[in-house]
Amino acid sequence: MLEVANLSVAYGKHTALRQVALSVKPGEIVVMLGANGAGKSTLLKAVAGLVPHDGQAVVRLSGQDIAATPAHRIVELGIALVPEGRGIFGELTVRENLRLGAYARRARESEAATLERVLTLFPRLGERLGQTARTMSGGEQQMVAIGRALMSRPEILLLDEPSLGLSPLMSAELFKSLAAIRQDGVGILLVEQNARLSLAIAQRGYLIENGAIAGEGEAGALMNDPAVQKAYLGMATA
Amino acid sequence: QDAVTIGYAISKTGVNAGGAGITTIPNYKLWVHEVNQAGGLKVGAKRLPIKVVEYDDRSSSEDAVRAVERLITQDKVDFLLPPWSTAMNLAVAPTFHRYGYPLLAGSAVTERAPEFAKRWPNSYWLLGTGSQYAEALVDQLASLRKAGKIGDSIAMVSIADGFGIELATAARAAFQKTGFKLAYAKTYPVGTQDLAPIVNEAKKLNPDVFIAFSYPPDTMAITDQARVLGFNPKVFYTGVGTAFPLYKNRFGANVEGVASLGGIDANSPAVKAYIQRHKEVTGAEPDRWASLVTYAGLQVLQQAIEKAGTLDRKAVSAKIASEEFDTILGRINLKNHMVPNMLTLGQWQNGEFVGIEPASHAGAAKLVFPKSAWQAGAAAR
Amino acid sequence: MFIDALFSGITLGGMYALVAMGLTLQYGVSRIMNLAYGEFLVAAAFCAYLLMTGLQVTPLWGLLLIVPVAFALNWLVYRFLLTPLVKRTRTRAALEVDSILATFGLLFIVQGVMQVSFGGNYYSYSYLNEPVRILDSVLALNRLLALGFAAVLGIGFYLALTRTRLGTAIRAVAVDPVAARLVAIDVRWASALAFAAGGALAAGGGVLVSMFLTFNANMGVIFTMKALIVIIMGGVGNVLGALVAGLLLGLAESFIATYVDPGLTIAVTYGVFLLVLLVRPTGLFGRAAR
Amino acid sequence: MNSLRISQLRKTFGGLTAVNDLSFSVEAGEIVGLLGPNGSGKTTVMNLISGALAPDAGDIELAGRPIAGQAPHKVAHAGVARTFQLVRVLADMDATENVVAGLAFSREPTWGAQATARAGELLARVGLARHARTLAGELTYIDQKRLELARALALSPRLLLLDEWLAGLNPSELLEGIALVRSLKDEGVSIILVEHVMDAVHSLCDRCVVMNAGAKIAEGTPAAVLSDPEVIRAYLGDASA
Amino acid sequence: MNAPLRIPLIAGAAVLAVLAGVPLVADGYGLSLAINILNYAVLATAWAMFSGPTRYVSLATVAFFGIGAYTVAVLGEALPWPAVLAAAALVGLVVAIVVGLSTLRLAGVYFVIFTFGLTELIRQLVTWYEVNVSNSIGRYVFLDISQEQIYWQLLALGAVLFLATLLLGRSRLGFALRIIGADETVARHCGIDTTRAKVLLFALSAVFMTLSGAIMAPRWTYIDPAIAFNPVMSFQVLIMALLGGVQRLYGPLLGVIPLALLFEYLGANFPNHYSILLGAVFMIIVYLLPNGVVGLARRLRKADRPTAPAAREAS
Ligand SMILES: Nc1ncnc2c1ncn2[C@@H]1O[C@H](COP(=O)(O)OP(=O)(O)OP(=O)(O)O)[C@@H](O)[C@H]1O
Ligand SMILES: Nc1ncnc2c1ncn2[C@@H]1O[C@H](COP(=O)(O)OP(=O)(O)OP(=O)(O)O)[C@@H](O)[C@H]1O
Ligand SMILES: [Mg+2]
Ligand SMILES: [Mg+2]
Repeated sequence: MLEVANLSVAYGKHTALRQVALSVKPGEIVVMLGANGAGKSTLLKAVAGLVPHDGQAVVRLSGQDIAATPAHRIVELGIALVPEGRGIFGELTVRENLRLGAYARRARESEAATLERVLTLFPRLGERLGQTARTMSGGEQQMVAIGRALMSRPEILLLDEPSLGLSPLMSAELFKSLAAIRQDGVGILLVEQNARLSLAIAQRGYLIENGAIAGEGEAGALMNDPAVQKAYLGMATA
Repeated sequence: QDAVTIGYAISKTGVNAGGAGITTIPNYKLWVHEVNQAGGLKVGAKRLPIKVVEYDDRSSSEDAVRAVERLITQDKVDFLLPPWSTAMNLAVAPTFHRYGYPLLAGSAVTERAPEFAKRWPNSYWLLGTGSQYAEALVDQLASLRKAGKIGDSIAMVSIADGFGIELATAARAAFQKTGFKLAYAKTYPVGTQDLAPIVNEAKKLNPDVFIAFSYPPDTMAITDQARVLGFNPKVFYTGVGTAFPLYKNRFGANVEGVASLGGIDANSPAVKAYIQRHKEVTGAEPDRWASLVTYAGLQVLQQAIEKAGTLDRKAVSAKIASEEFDTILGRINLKNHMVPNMLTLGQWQNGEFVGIEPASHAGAAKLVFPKSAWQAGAAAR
Repeated sequence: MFIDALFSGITLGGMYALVAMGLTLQYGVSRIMNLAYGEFLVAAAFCAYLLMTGLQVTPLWGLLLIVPVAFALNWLVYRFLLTPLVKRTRTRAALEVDSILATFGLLFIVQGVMQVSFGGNYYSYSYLNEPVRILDSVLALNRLLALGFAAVLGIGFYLALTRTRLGTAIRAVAVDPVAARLVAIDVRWASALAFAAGGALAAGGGVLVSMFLTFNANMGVIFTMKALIVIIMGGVGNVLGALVAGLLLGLAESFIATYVDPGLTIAVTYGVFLLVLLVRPTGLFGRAAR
Repeated sequence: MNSLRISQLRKTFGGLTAVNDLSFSVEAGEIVGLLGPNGSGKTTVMNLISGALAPDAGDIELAGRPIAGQAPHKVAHAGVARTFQLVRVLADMDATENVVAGLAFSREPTWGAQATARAGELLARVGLARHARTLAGELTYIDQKRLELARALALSPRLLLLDEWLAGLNPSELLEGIALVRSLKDEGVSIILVEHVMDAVHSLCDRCVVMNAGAKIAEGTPAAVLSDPEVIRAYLGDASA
Repeated sequence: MNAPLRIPLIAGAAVLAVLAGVPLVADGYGLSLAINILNYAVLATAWAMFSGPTRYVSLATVAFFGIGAYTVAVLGEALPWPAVLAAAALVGLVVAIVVGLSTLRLAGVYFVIFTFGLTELIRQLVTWYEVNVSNSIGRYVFLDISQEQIYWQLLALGAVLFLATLLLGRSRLGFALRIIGADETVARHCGIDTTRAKVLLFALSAVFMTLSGAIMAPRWTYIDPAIAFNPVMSFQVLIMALLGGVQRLYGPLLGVIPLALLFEYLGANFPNHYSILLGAVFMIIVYLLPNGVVGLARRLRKADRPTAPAAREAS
């Protein structure tokens, strides 16, 4: 269970997050909806320990305080992030990227089994284990990034626009498997522009505006909320 | 004036530091120490202690020129001591000349010494010309051949640097004149870290004489390789570094018979005393070639000042040009701007690097021939 | 003649590789362009000299002492001198500039300390300078030994870096330090480890070459430059590349010296280096583009 | 006369044929969608057209002039501008400078105050007016994409290559984006659009070319192509049919 | 574009006039020091002219400096001085174009070390030529050129260089180089002929380096390849420029002047502990000045005006 409270982040003078609070329960998919620049990516990075917050925040994973824990320890404790822009190891092979996903001690034992699952999810990766990651196509690289995060056997998975660059077929597959991963008790915090697809598999959702949480609700309720429909589902014009 | 200011810029760092650190700096230290121990330089009726201003030229000509200018115009030193190496001495020579300072270069070997002496009348090229060394060696070889002890064929390598090329060129001319054949004559660049191929090649030709005009690190490496290969020419001559105490420490008994530039008159009490003092004051023995010449240059300067009885550089220069001086190299004058009758060929004999040529030189020893074969596994040190 | 040239090329190349390997870890992995690299190498050579001449400890035993000390020392250097730079620079290019500047200062400090302790004089001692006969060719045992170390270390480190989890993690840090944190790698620790291992290798190299090279306090730069040439030719970060590049350069040098003109050896070394880069702009085994 | 013709284009990487004898054309003022599953070779085609890669075989003609294998700057001068699938902005320069970079070296270069003014117009057009002085590296991902488009437009292209330029926009942003692209078409710019967002493909493309494993598997109007069973199988999946 | 140019031009002319008077008041040493600083100022500015915007770090500085010096050693007594300088510039230009064209595919550290290797290769080849063809290695330069003349020539060269860099910084070519430095792929797709821009600038900066070598050569009587092509100089130039900061026209100067004076001060006062002190001072500078001296200047300026809008400087 991930609990965040009072999380504020600033880039220099520019405040990107204001006292954000949220929670993700095990086995739950939570969607984070927000306009461009609202602070979604910043939120995920702050939880993962990649950007510093103002020091007042409370971040707890299964009750343990991780607000001041360095990023690599956070992964070890069970939070994995698929960052915006992928962040894969371009000069290493696909196989090495995936193996490194299981660098965390918690993941080592089950490495072979997880790898098999990842390769079933993304057969393309299985065909290209020896290819240098940098030379993969955009979508293929996205698969590497997601696969690598899955390899660390997270309790909480943070996904920043995972369907970006994936073909419709591939995104559908991905969302299907996210639903399956949830069944194993993994909590998922999902930032996604494709609100329709993501609300369809999610249990709850948050709205974020200008760095602050502006709303929250059950996925079904959000789906029917006219404001959400207008802003994120494109209903007004559809 | 209550002190004599002596200035020098020397390579304490950079590529030249190795040479300067053995040949020049210890002698400057020794000399200043001795003079001051004795109460100072005798100038007229007074004894003035020496005050030293020293700079590091970082082995760069540009820095050397600037440092010398600083010594002259800022520190207003009374006399300057020369830098180390041919190139550095040439770089600073015009500046010495422009400001009227005598230059007693103790570590420059150049064929054009006489010409420079004309261009800069106050400059002295104590270490002489390349031909002096080459001819001494070739003379010796010629007499060996005459005695039927060696054949015609010679292997020669030289470092591709001012020193190596000048000596190799002079030697080549001398060999031509005397009818020797160069079976192998190659150069190698500065910084070569493996001389095995060269020694291998030379060995295959099985020459009676092997000559290397090399620098200290290469001298070590060549000797090493010759020993490892069991390459035993009858005459084994290596360049700069052979006369260093380091060489003897490194090769122990194996140095016996190795020939090189320089050498000392082992019987001369002055030389013996000098070596002793050098060891006491600087903690190390001097090299048996340019060290002595450098020190003699300092003696010349000191005696010229004493004879002039003033620190006036014109007067002192006039004395250097005209007088005779009592030095560890014997009584010498510098009328030719070089040291007359200097030992130019030496050989390790019974643990001392003794002078062989010119044979007319006091205390010159006879060449030990042939050089005994390398002993395998000889004492490391 | 051919065999002689071959063997002396291989031993020389082994020495080049040995001297370069540490830098390929420090630069290729920790991204520290360590200009003081050669100084540390020479410092180790001085230590070996002192142990040998002062305490009669032979260099091979000396390795057991000097290498761990060098490892610890380099760890400290990374931890206290370089970590502040790593922390403050945001891009790799900026880190490169900062590390060049900082290690340039370090170079002078280490060189100055050696200068004060040993003066500018040459040092040299003799150890295992014994002939070994292989296939009609005679080689010096100490050079052969350095070659052996180079081969074992080169292949060992290559396997460790490519086949083990930790090794892959260390390479990952070189590729993308930010992403490395996302897979639970302690970037600072891994970088310090690679840097220290590089320093230890340099020290080992220094001890080994001191058995047959004459050195002085000012020679560090020569080794740094040689090492740079070798690691760039091999491909940054690739230890096996450094080994192959070293051997290639050694062989080129010895064959040119034997068959053409020893005067051209260094020219040819650089010629080979430049040619390799013209054909393969990221070195023999390099992949990284800018 | 702005038409692009591609015939028998081929590119291999080692053993992998990324583009396999591909032929298609784009008429003046037309938007052609280039679709296909991940790794089917779309970006590679864009790279071949823009000169980033040289083809192993085949021809590319722009307005009757062969441009295959030419250096990127020559292709740019011939009238081709592009965006990158993974955005590439000049991170240390501000938005205005990024756009001036496109203006200053185009066929008809603009420089100085004039260029700054023109850059301002282009930034306004893509919705970045208030970020004129922001460093490109500090813009959000989406804004960087906008900036890239402004820079591409600065070249006054005849043919614009958009590689997943609309990806990652939320529905309302997508509408703006679509309107923007359409306005370019109205100015007579030909566009090749690589997209996985079907809404955009439907509303923008005049025609679509669908690739799979480097080869063309379908071509025609969006409606026709997207109901093609082969395309559904390989690309869309049953769910979204 | 002309109004903003006028101020630096007038200021530059004034500074130039003052500097031209230095030989009239300085003693031999002062002049020597001034020559040294000028020389490094020219080299570092010329270096930054290319390497600053493109971020291609070159270690070929001394290759061109040495070519200049060597040309003087070979032709110095055969031709009138202006012709010697012209010949040196020409040789430097040709070599730079060849080097520039051969390094096109290289980037990052591979470029850096390539340029270093190339310099060494040139030195080795010159050495080999002298050994095997001229049969002697050093050359003597006996020219009737006074220290004052050397100074004035360097000053003139520096003035031209500054003007050229100033104009370049405002030109399209200069902008193109900055784009190349930021992202070469983008630069190409923006329509920049990157090959031409890079080679042009590399050659231009090399000509300045060559000329400074030629002008300096008469200072030393004896020139051999080790002196003319001493790689330490390339490093020193690089360090000075980096320390000063390469994004501004005056950046390299801010590295050259303090460092040259520091070298000189430490060398003069602590000849035996020079290295240690230099290293220590150097490291302290690096730690205290994260963005070079230019960065410091910028920070100070900002601190002066706390009320100034936080808007970033549009460089
Ligand atoms: N490194 C940075 N430096 C300065 N400001 C930044 C930085 N990264 C993000 N910002 C600013 O912080 C705010 C939030 O950015 P963030 O990337 O979190 O938004 P987002 O919701 O993920 O947007 P998008 O949908 O575009 O990805 C934006 O205004 C952005 O400009
Ligand atoms: N330099 C390269 N070396 C090896 N393979 C490559 C290289 N570049 C691309 N490929 C491969 O070629 C195929 C086509 O790649 P391309 O980027 O064109 O795909 P794409 O259609 O754009 O896919 P996406 O929709 O995921 O962006 C991919 O399988 C990719 O892995
Ligand atoms: Mg985002
Ligand atoms: Mg693509």
